[in-house]
Parts: sequence; structure tokens; C-alpha cells
Amino acid sequence: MTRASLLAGGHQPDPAALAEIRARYHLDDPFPVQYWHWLSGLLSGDPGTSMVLKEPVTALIGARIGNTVLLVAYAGLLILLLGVTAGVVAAVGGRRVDQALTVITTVLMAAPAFVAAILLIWLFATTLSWFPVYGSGTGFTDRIHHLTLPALALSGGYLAYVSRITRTEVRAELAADHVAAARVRGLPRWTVLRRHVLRNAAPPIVAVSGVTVAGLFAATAVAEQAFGVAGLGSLLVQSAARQDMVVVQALSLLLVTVFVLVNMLVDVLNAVLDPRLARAGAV
Amino acid sequence: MSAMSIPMPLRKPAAKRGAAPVAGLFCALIVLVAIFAPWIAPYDPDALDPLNAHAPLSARHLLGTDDLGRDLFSRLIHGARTSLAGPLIVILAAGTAGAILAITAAWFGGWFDALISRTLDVLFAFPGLVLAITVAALFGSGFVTPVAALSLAFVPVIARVMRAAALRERNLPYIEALRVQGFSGWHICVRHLVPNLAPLLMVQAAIGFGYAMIDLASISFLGLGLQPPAADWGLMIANGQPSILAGFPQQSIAAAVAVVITVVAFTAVAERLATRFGGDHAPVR
Amino acid sequence: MLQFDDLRLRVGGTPILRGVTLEVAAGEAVGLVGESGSGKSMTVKSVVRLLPPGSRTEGAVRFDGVDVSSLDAAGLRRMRSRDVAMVFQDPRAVVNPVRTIGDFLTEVLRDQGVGRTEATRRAARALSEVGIGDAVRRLHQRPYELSGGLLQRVVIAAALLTGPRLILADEPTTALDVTTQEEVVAILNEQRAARQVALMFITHDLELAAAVCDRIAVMYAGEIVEVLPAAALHAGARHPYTRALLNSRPGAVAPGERLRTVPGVPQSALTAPPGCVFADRCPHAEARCREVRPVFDGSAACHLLEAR
Amino acid sequence: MILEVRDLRKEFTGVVAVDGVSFAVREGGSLAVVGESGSGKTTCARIVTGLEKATSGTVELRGSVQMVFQDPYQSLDRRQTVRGCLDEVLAHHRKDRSRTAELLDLVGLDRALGDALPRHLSGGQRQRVAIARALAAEPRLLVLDEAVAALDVSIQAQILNLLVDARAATGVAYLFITHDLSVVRHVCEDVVVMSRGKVVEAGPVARVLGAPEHEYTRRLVASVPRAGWTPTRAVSRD
Repeated sequence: MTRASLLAGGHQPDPAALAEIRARYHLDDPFPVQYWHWLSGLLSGDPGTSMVLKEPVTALIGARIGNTVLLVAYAGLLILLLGVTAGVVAAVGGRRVDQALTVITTVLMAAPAFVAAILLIWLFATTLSWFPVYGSGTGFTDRIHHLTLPALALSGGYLAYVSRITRTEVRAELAADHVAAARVRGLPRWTVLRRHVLRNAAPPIVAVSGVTVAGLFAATAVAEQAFGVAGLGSLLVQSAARQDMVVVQALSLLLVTVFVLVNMLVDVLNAVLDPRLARAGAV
Repeated sequence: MSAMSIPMPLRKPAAKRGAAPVAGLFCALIVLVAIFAPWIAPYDPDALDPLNAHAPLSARHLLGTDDLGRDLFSRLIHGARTSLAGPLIVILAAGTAGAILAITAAWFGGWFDALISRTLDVLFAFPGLVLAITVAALFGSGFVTPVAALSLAFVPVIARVMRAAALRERNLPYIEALRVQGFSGWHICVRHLVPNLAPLLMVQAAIGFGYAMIDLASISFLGLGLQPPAADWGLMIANGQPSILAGFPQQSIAAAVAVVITVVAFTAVAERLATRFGGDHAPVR
Repeated sequence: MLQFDDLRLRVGGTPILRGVTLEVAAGEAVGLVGESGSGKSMTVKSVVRLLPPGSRTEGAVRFDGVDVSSLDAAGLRRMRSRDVAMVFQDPRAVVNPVRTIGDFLTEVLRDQGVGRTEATRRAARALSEVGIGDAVRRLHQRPYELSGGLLQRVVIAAALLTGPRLILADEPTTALDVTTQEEVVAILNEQRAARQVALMFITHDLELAAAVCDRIAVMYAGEIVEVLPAAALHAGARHPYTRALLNSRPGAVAPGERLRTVPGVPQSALTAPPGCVFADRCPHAEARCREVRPVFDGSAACHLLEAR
Repeated sequence: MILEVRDLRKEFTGVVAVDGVSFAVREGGSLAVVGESGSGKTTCARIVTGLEKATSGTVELRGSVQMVFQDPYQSLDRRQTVRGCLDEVLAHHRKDRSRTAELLDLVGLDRALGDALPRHLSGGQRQRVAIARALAAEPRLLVLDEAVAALDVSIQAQILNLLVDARAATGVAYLFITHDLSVVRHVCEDVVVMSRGKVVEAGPVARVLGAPEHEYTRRLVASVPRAGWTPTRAVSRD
């Protein structure tokens, strides 16, 4: 079955209708030309209309973007708070603590979002019923309630990764000469940790956290699909399965744009945190 | 360097040293299982037995059966094949392409390096999963499409690390000494630069294998990879999801555990290699 | 004021120091000279307990008669911040790269409860004392904006700022050019003399040590093999290793002549033989040198010198 | 003259590293280029050996050139044995492979060390291997870029003796890049003093270091620690 006949909605479509559809969606043009039609539409502010859902892409995205942003913010907060804290604790907390956290992060890093998702669903659907395992919810509190499990599933691996990087960076700073010098000058342990270790380890941690949060937008696909959240990720997956190229193109472009923007934001933040980088960039 | 840096203890905790050989053995075992799956599996993984659906764990069915009465243990064993072959192809393709791009970029420098680096930066902005989903929408689902898309997405990940390393290596005095000796660039690259970068490439490949496995399984889980009735771990997790709510979590849990343990084992081996040869971890995407 | 009493140090089972005995009087400058691996740096770091993890010490380091290993955390901090200061080899590694020179200079004072204005005023004065003009502008600069020589002077200013009674200088000029080295050493000398501060000066350059210090201790393989007055370096050096070091310098012989070298490579405390540490390289070694460890008699540790 | 450098100039994106430098090395001679960091002396060496291209000026070389680097820990391929390293160079220059043992003897390395990897060797031993590798090609000029700076005093003395012997045995000329005036006095006949990219003084070692004429050379000579030396604070030059 060709894409045009799929759109015409029948096994034996009327040839005239088929031709009309092919012309309207430029399906006879070679792929670059099709792409150009879509791109020029996008640049004039209209990403087009879904061929399958017969709805404007802007409306489809508008209805779902709130859930995705909320989910990313929720998961991002978990990643930053828990990940960075665990990393710092592992770096300064002695060997037992470090070993325990290493085991936890190793398992978390290997547990992708969909594995975490089915484990959470199993746990909360059969044993505990603190959080709903399906749907997006309505109103802010209810949505947070619904998004808790997706956010947990989404953040696990990234949280472990951020914690690992934090641990490595903090340990590297702890071993740095200027930290030894600060200790020899008799500064209190906490002052050394705050003013020299954490302050200097911050730029790489911010960079990695930023890339991680930027990547979350793409990763929402799995978490939203697993928990039936109506968001951009699940829309992308469903549109891909229906070969609804107009929506897929618009969404992947949006996700890549967000990824690039967040990365730029992180670069700017890093230049503020580390004056050496600002200078290197200026020369 | 300065005389005052305090050396970190070189000895790893005993537990970690003990874990690497076990992980290595497990990796070897899982590869053997994948290769000899048809001889090991007790049942035909696709044999339906609707009367015996959702059978519990027993001596006949070690892990029970799924919603269609297929033996889960046999499906898990057969699933190892695509679940391992996919990441393997991704890593071989992306590793080869990434290393070649990285080393040529670092070696020639100038506008050639700038061109390759910028192209990789653009490619890097496409998260592997989004790229794979988009490509699946274009060319349809299956085994080949996601593997090809992920291979492409992994090239910049590996190439970035390798380029930085190659650049560092290229500026070491021993390379300059060889240049002064009058050796050709080709000789220096092939006989010195590449062999010295090989351990790092190995580490990158081993780490990347775990990530590729997770990404491919994610795509299967989303229904954009292999299609039923194929026995693939990611697909099994997705197929088992409705049964969880009905109280039969075996299919999803068994496949999930297989994915996690395999990734943990490969990552443990990779980290062992990394501490042995040095090098950084690949950034997660 | 400072006493090393048969100090032994092992790090994770590896011997680093094999019995160091030395005294530093108040206001005195002692040079610690030796090749890499001789343990001179660890000797000095043991004073402020800046030792790698897994270190075990025997013997004692006493400051004002108090064994530093017996100090609790607060006592150690008080000693580090008020009594002893340290200057390191590479100023660029030692000053926090993301903070300003002013932060670096004032943070210890601020921690001791000195107000911000007062701390800044004292920091500016300290900079001008080590010959850095335009102190107010310098306080707002960051380490990468200063040359290595200038930065080392900042480190020295920071060391002097809290009014210590002992400065530990670990190869403070090795990373600097020779003309810059002269300036930094001159400033160190001048400020030390003006304030009556004691100094332990680590270097591998015997002539530099002689110019800066009152006495010189020569270290080899984790031991002090000879202690002698700086003025008597050339005429008074008696230990074969000290003589070997003096003869190894290119300036020791007329141009074109062969240098009188000692064979082999420097030993470390780990590879040291049971007898005299220098026996396997010593041109005068006898049978007993290889078997019996010579006793340090206050000026040298050598069987051949005992006999005379 | 084995090497003649005329009016050499090198710019790195806006910074002039070498500015109108000329010098020459006699057949079998030994010339030192001394200066402090940033003087441009290493850039000159790298241009002579072809590692950098000059912005302008000429380098005339009559015969082959080899180089020994400062850092003995990174100037050898960490995966290559001593013998492998020397064999590779001998084969490349179509020299007799059997000379490996001869080269090891020349630089005073035990033949048994032929199968050792760099990580098994001390800094001095590595620098001997680097010198053997450079001499394997039988060059007419050897550029030594701070080749003894990273070594301990007693090892440095051994290597300096080795360099004097090797020159006597092979007739190779030296271009010695260094900051250490005592080394210059010991092994060189002529010296060029560089400061901020320019040659400030040149001539025979005894004359230039014994009775320096330029103000910078005077300060350089005066700041070397020696018997009876008292460091003084020059006019502060922030």
C-alpha cells in the first residue's frame, strides 16, 4: 500500500482522488523537493498539517508540550538534586559510602528508562498504589502526581551518570595542588570544600548536567510511551509508527533545536563560572 | 608536574577487582549462548501453546510461558542473538568510521579538521533515539533501520573522544621525533599513532556497546525495531507490559533483567579496561 | 624550634624516609638539597602533615617541642594558618585559577576574623613588600593574567601575610627563569631577614642553597647524608655523595674536560641497600660500606669519615 | 658551514616569536642558543628541523639533521622496545641493522636493555635511547632542545660526557638549545643569546659569557647562582 492510498483511506481508492492527494502533498516530487516544501512552510511559520490525524502540527504540539516540559523539569530537578548530591557524597564520604554508591549507580546506569518503567509499573500496579501508572492527569497537582513515576523512570540512568561525573570531578579537584595548598594554609575543611573543591568542579558538572537535561527531551519518548503520557515524545513515536512524516519532521526539528539551545545556554553559564574559558573564547 | 600532587591510591577496592573477571566470564557466556541458541534452547521460541499461557516457573518451563504459551526461557536465549548482534554492528561501524574520521582530522588539522569537527557537532545535536525514530518513520521499522541510524548517531560520540586523544598523541615529542627522522605520515599513523590509540578505542567501543544495547532495546520497546513475533529483549519487555497489570510480570521482568545484567557486565569490563589503559567515559546522550 | 627526630615514613608499605634527624633554630635558614626521590619534599611536608593517604610515620617532628602527629584537627589548623607557611614549586597549580589574587591573599585572614577592608589593606601592603606595584589592580586580577615569577611573588606575599615563624619552600624557583629566580630569591631573603622567619628551602641546586641558607642538609635515598654550613660548601664538603654532586656540575671542571661522574642512577629509599645508601655508586666504597649502615654523627653519615 | 640560518622570522597569529635571527654552525662545531622562556630559541630549533615553517628567512642545511627532545618520558613510543625503535630508524635510513648493538655501546646502554620498553627505563636511560636513535641516521647536525634540562645533576653529568664523546667519535655538529649557561660553557664553542625573539649577542662562548657586552647578557650571566653569589633585586619589571 502506498502512502497516498493510505491517506485516501481505502483498498480500492478512486484514481482521481488519489491523484488529487498526491498533488496536494507533493508525493510525486522527489524527496528533496518534498523536504523543501515542508521547510519553506516551516520558515513561514506553518509546519503543516498531519496527513494522518488531519490536524495542524501546531495544534498537536500545543496540546502536548505542557506535559513534556513538566516531565523534563521534574526529571531534571531529580537528576540535578540527587545526582550532584550523591556524587559529592561519594567523593568525600569515605570508602564504604563510595562503594555503596558505585554499586547503585552502576545498576542505575544499566537500567534504561523502559526497564525502570516496567519495574515501577509492576511495583505500583500490583503492590503499592501511591502513584498512578497510566495517563497524564489534569490540573497541576494531579499532573505532578501522574508524572512522578515517568520522571523517576526517566531520570534513573542520567542521575547515575551525573553522579559519576560529579564524583570524578570532585575527586580530581580534591587531588589538585591548589586544594592541598589551601589545606596547608589552615583553612577549615568546609571552606576548602566549598570555595576550592566544589567551586572549581562546578563548570564540568554544569556542562554534563546541561547536556543531560537537553537529552531528556528526546528520552521522554520512552517514558511517555510506557506510562501513556500524552506528550511530544509519545506523539513522535506514534507518528513514526504511522509514517506521519510532517509531524515527525516538525518534532525532531523542535527537539534538536531545544537540544542546541540548552547546550548554548550551558556554554554561556560555563563561561561565567570559569573565567579562563571566557578569555580563551575572547582571544 | 609539580612535586606536591598527592597520588591517589592505585589499588582498587577488592570488590571491584573481583567483579571484572566475573563480568568478563558472563560476557563470554552470553556471546556463546547467542551463537549456539538453537542447540541450547529447550523449546522452539515461536511454538504456541495457548492452553498453557502464563504458566508459572517450573521445571518444564524454567521461566514460565508468555501470554501465547511460548517458553520464555527459550525466547530469552534466542533473543540474545539480535540483542547482541545489533549493538555489535553499531559499535563496529561507528568505531571504524569514528576512529578513521578522528585520526585523519587530528592528523591533517586545519580546514579539514574544522570541516569534520563541525559536521560531527551537527550530527551530535541529533540524539540517537530521535534520529532512529525519524529514520524508522522514513524507512519503516525492522532490524536494519535502527541499527543503521544508531551507527550514524554513535559516530560523533566516538569520534569526539578519539579526536581529542589523537590530537594529544600527535603533539607528543615521540611523533615529532619520527617526523624529524623523515618517516612518512602514513608510516607514523599506521605504525605508531593508531596502535597507541587502539586501547582507548577498545574502551570506547566497550562502553558504547552498553549504550547501543540500551538504545536498540528502547527502539524495540517503542515498537519501531523488530516486529512480533521476533524474540528480542526490548520487544519482549513491551509485549509483556499488558500482562503485568494482569499479574504475570515474568516476560517483562525476565527480559529486563537480561538487558540490565548484560549491560552491567559489558560496562564493568569496559571500566576495567579504562582503568588499565586510561581514557574517559563516553558522554551519555 | 623545629626538630626532626629519626623521622621514618612509609606510604602504603613503600619506604620514603629512612630516619631523618635535623634541627632548625628560630630565624635560621636550612637548605635541603638532593636529587629526585631523595625524600626532601616529603621531609618538609611532614611538618604540616601534608602526606599522601596510607602514610605511616615513626619518630617525630616537633614544632616548639610539640609532636605534630599528636595535634588534633583544630591544633593542626592553628599551626598551619598561624605558625607555618608553605611556598610550592609551581605557583600556577597552587593559586586557585578561578578566583582572584585578592581572594587568594585574604581568605586566610578573613577566616581568622579580620574584616574585609582590613584584610584587603594588608594584602595590598604585602604585595608592595614583595615588589609588586599597582597592588589594587593586581588584587582584582586572576592567576592567568600574571607571569610565573609575579605569581610566585604573590604566593610568597600570601605566605608572609599571616606572620609565620617558619616558611617551607619546596623548590620555589625551579619553574622560573634564571633572572626571575634571582629576583624571587632576593625578595625571599630580604623579607625573611627583616622578619626573623625560619626557612626550610628545598632545591636541587647546591649553589642556590648556599646563597639562600645558613646551613645545608644533603639528602639521598630518604636519609640525610651530610649537614654543613653554607659558607663551607666547597671547602668543607666531606661526604662522597656531596662531593659527587659538586663535581657533577658542568662548571666544576674547565670547559672541554670530562665531568667526574658517579656511575649508576640515584637510589630511592625503596631500593636502598642494607649498608650505606651510597655504597653502590661510591668510588671509595669498602666492604663494610655495603654491609653496615653508617651512623649520622651530626655532620655526616659515612664509614670512611669515621675512620679519619 | 653545516647550517646557515639567515634573517629568520616566525609569527604565530599576531605574535612575533622569532624576529630577524641569523646564526651558523660549523662542520663538526657546537653552537649554543641560550635564552629564557619565550625567547624564541625552541622555535628556531623546530624551524631548523622542519617541524615548523618560517614566516620568512632562509635555512641552509648541508647534510642531514636530527633532534633530541627535552622530555625523556614522552619522546619514545611507549609500545616500542629499545631495539625496535633503533631497528626501525636503521631500516628507514637503509643502514646496517647490526649497528643496533654498536649504537647501544656508543650511548653507554647495556645491550641487555635492547628488549626493554620505555617504562622500564630511567629518565637518563631514555635520553640515551633518544640520542642513539638520533645518531642512528648518522646526521651531520644534531639539534638538542633542552636535552639535559629534565635530568638529575648526576645523570646530567653522565649525558654531557656522552655528548662530548659522541661528537668526538662521529664528528657530528651540535645545535644546543638551552637556558643553562654552565652547560653552554661545558660543551659549546660558540653561543647566540636570544631575548624576546631577537639575537642580542653572539660570539665565542669564552668571550660572550666571560665579558658580556649586551646588558641582557650581563644580567643573565649575573643571575646564575655560583660560589659567593648574593641574589639582588633588579629593577622590578612587572
